[in-house]
Amino acid sequence: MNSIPLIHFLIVSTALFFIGVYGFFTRINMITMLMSIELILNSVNINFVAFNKYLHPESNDGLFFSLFIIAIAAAEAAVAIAIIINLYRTHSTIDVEDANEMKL
Amino acid sequence: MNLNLLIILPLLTSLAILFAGSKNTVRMIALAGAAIQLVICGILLIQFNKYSVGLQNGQMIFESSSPWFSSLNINYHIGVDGISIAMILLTAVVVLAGILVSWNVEKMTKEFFMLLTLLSAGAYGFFISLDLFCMFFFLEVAVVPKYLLIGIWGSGKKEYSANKLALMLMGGSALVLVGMLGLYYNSISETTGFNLMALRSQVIPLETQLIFFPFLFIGFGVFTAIFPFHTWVPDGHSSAPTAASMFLAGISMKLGGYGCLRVAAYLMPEAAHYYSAYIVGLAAIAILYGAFATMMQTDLKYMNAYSSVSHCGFVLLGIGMLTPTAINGAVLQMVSHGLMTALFFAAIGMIYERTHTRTVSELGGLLKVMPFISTVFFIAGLCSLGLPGFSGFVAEMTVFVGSWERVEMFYRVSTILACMSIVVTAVYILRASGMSLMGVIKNKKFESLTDATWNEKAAATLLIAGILIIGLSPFLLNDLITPGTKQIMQNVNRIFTLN
Amino acid sequence: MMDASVISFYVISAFLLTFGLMAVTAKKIFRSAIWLLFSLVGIASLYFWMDLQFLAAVQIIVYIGGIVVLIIFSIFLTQDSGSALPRAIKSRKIGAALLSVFGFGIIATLLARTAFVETTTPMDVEMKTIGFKMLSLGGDGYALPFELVSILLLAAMIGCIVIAVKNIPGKP
Amino acid sequence: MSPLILILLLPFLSFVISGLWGRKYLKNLAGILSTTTVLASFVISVTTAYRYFFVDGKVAGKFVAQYPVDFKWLEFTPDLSIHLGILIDPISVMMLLVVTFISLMVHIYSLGYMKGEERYATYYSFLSLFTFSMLGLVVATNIFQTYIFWELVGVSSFLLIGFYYSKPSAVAASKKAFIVTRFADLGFLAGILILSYYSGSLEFKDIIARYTDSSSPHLQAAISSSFLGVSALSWGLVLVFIGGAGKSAMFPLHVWLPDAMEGPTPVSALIHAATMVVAGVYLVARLFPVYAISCPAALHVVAVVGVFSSAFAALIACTQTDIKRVLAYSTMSQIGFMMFALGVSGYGGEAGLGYMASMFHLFTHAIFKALLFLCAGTVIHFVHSNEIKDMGGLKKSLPITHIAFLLACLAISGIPPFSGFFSKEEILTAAYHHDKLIFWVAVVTAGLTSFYMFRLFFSIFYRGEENTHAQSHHGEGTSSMLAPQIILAFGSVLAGLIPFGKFVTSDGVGLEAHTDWNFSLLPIALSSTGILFAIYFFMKDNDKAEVLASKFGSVYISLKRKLYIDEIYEFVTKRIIFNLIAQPAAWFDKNIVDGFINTIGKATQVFSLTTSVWQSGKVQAYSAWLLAGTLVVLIMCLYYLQLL
Repeated sequence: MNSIPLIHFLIVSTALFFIGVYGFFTRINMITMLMSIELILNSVNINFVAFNKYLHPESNDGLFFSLFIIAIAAAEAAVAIAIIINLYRTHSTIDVEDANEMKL
Repeated sequence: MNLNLLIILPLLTSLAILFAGSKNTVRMIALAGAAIQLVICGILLIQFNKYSVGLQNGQMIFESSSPWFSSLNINYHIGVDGISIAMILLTAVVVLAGILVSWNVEKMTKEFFMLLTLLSAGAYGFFISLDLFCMFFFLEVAVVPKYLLIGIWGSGKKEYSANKLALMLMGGSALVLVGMLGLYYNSISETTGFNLMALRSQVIPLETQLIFFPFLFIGFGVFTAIFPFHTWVPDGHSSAPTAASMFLAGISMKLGGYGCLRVAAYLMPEAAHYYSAYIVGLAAIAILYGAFATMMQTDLKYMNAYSSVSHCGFVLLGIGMLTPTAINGAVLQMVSHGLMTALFFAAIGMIYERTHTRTVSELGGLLKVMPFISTVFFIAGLCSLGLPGFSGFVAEMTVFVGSWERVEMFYRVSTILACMSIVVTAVYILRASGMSLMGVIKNKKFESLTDATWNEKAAATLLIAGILIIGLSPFLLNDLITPGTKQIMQNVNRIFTLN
Repeated sequence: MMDASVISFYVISAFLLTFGLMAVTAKKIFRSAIWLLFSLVGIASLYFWMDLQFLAAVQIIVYIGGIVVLIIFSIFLTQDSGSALPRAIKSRKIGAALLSVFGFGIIATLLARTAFVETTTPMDVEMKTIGFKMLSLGGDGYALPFELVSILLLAAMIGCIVIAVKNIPGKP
Repeated sequence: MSPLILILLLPFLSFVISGLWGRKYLKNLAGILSTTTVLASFVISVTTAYRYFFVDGKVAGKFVAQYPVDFKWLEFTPDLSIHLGILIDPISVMMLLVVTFISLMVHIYSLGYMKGEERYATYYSFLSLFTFSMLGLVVATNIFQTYIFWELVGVSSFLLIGFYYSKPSAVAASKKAFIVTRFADLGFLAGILILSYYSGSLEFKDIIARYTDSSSPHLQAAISSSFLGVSALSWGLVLVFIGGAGKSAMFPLHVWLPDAMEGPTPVSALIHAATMVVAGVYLVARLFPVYAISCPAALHVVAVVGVFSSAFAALIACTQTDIKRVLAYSTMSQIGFMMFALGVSGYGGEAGLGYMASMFHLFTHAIFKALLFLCAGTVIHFVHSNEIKDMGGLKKSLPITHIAFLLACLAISGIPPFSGFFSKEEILTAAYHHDKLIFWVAVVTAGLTSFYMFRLFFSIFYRGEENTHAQSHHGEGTSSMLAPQIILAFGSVLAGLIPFGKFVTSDGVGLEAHTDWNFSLLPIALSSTGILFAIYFFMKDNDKAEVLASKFGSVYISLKRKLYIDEIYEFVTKRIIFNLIAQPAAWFDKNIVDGFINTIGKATQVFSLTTSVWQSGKVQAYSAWLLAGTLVVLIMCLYYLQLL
């Protein structure tokens, strides 16, 4: 399995990261923006794990970081969705462009 | 005599106003504060005369200094000489008169009087500072409340005027700051810092002076309405409430003149000499051109504002000439114009309060219905056109005689041009007073108007008394300020001895 | 030397990237969520491929079972699931695409120029090890972050309830 | 402190008291108060004059100046300082007498004339102010003191002309008077600056001493430095003379004087006939040694301007129909006489005859012209009009005024033995010896004088029937109005007999005036002819005058329109100063200067609006910028680390 070099993992995660970034910039709906963020987080997770596995296999720190990131992502998603739903109830929309009351 | 009192008392007064209950209490506190301040200034004058005997020319007295930001060598350094005392007395008189005139302000009375008092604290602080940074600090203190005074209590296009005034004055003080920092970083020893007295005794290299003198002079000049940075004057004055106009023209414009003299010309005499022709030229333009522009104004406040531009030109002319008499004249003119223009604005305010118009052509025959106010207006006008017996004459003549001592053709011509303004001044003063005070009453509504109330009478009397004291016995003021100007001239003479 | 594991790596990678891309470009929000789900499954399989069974399990349970379901619920609550999403302006799309490609290019170049010192030592990914490490207080233990995360989750839970329950002005 | 200061202080006190409290508390007492103070001043002046001329004025047969009061008022430099003081020398004593005497007469006259006026106390306070200022002017020891009081008389004249402030014409006239004289004062001020700069002093005695001593460095400096080819001394003296010309209504600065007749008539008598308008003559006389010894060219200017104004005014006076305007032009003409008398004079001895004559004429003219004005006041009071055509046949109604007016007319016409004869005679003599052209113009002018004066006289008192509707309820006026007229009438007859040359001469040494009857024949004959012409045209109601006027046609009309000088002034001020200077200045300020400042403000605003677009509040835009920025920074770092 070592036939796959580390760099390939990293390329995949980078690609995923920028796919997420692209989604984050182009999406107007907040839920889809949230999805893009999930993709970004996942690409980071892949990095952590890959570095752990290829460069420092003696410890499991990358793995643990991934675990914690997943936990925190869950919390973040929950809070974000609560906010989105609340916003929907007050504004009947979850488009990010419409949520501009803090401006001006 | 502890000079801190001069700053502390207005601050205490404004604090007391803050906690006062009814509007009447507010007024009484403000009045009492200003009156006590005037008394203190009187005591200061007496003490000064007592202690200054036997001192060297223009030495500062009642000096005290305590560190403020010691890492930057900024000290809270205060002291007075004759010139500062004259300016302080002027401030005290104008403040008291201003408070009396605005007795009937009903809109946010508390805040109004508080701002007025704060403003005066800034002015006092400026005049007693001997540390450049300290001076700058108080200069700013004296600017900010004006913005609010005009913006909230003003009339006409007040927001525009308030913005313009605040921005232009801030711009001016930004230039001042650059100049001050220039002096600070070019002072020879580390410990000199912003100390005026220490800076004066060292010779700043000419190249440095030539760079930083314009910053300081134009910066302060904006306050004194140096051409072409005078346009805040008409707009600001015409929109401001009466008391604020009095402050603006009476005190604020003097901050600039005082700064030009005390900081720019005093510390950098070589540069002052180098730029003298430019200053004189600008001042002569301001004097004559301001006077001609005044002729075309139809609003009384605009008229007086433009005439202030013209009159403040004399201050700059005197400073630019760099002869002891001319500088004396500049100081006299500052005091004189402060009193006279405050009186003018007070009279205009009184008229406006009653007739609700300031347009000359709509007024007429006011002498019949309000003889007191009309007489006050008239006296202010006569002082403005330089009638002997009033302070304006003394000041202008001193400037003229002093200016004439510069023999070069350019200075002579400038002096003659400046002299010509006495005719133009007469034209617009008589035109305005002829149209608004004399003649027949044009508006039936005016016939039932009342004359001045006690507070207005008191304010006018106070200012007229000041004008007459200077006008009838100018030697009092002249003797007070001469040591100070001699001290400034010592520095200036340095150039002539070098050459 | 193309053995099955190598091929499967590329297949998995292609799978997750394709579905990731579809997730961010789909025109309908519900489909977008489903493509996301597939992409996350792909990531989980990548973990499996690396022999990290525990992490893969967590990925599936938390992401796929939790977050994506949550997202789908919220879609149901807020949207007509079948309706098309508002479309972004073309110039913004192009800008975002350019920026992403450009960023990818830089990072990829950088990665390509970096010489990583790889080792072949296998990782100890026994459940037992993970469990001990997670709860041990020693130098390489994760008890403290573990507790912190639990507090965070609690706070998030409370926060969600507070935000969601809050009365809207004007409505009872 | 010498008691002489009371001469000044008493009117000043009266001014302050009536001015501040007169209207409310004093009411009619204000008149009594002012009159009393002026009376006191007059008494002191008389005693001073007696003491000076007969007791202690002479040192070694020569009148010398005394300085009983002198104190430093304002120090410019150790050399230049304004001193306020009292100078006692022959001309100042003479002027003290004239001013206090005429002022007293006018004060008394006004008691009746201004009765019932609402601003009675104000009127008296202004009169007192004027008296104070005029006295301060004549006793000035310092050229700046002169200037100070010069301005003060200007303003009191302004206040009194505009006394009826609800009349627009009065307001305009007061404004005009003040501004025209102010313009002239500008010259005076510049002259002071020049003279004082080179002489190094503002004191009259120093200026005169330094400029008349041909070896003094001051004089050398003043002569050697020049501007536009004229020496500084000449500039200074001519500029000072311009100031004097403005106050004394010399051509072309005379335009204010006829209009100034809008003021109450007693005021015209005091200010615009007897005292203030001769201030210019007095000023030249004060500096006379400098003019005569060091700068005859400037003196020649004085002579030319004087004689021209005199003839010019006499011509216009023949055509005016407003009684006070005729008198105003005659005043201007007579002051012209005084001016050119100074102009043709030399310094000291027989050559100084012109100087003595000028002062003498000033003295006699003050008396008879004040009388003329007071009589005119009575007439106006009686018919309530200034126009000659509303008068006529008043001889019966106003017998005393009639006699007084006649005496004054004879005096001004130079008929012996009335006072005007003696003074005018000496003026003509001096002119004859100095410049024949001036002499001939002056003689003709003297003839014209008697013509227009008697034209006035006959038109008022004889011609036609008395206008019955104007039958006034108060007859010839109160005794307070009549008494001054009678006193002044005696003065007009007798003042000429004073041996004036013994007291007032250019160098202080007495001069024996002698009347050469052979020489006098011509002027007397011309004056008599003038009177005869007046009788022919105006004694009886006829249309001879109109016929004559129509013969002259355009000349008559242009004379009647005062040779269009006013129109020229109007053109210069309205068109040139207002439209070509002031208006562009105001426009420039509003649009260019202020526009420039506003443009800076606008530019800042535009700039900030542009940048504020970036502050969109859109989270995606922000993050995009963040990413882009990060990437850029990253590239920069990489480039710096030479990884790229």
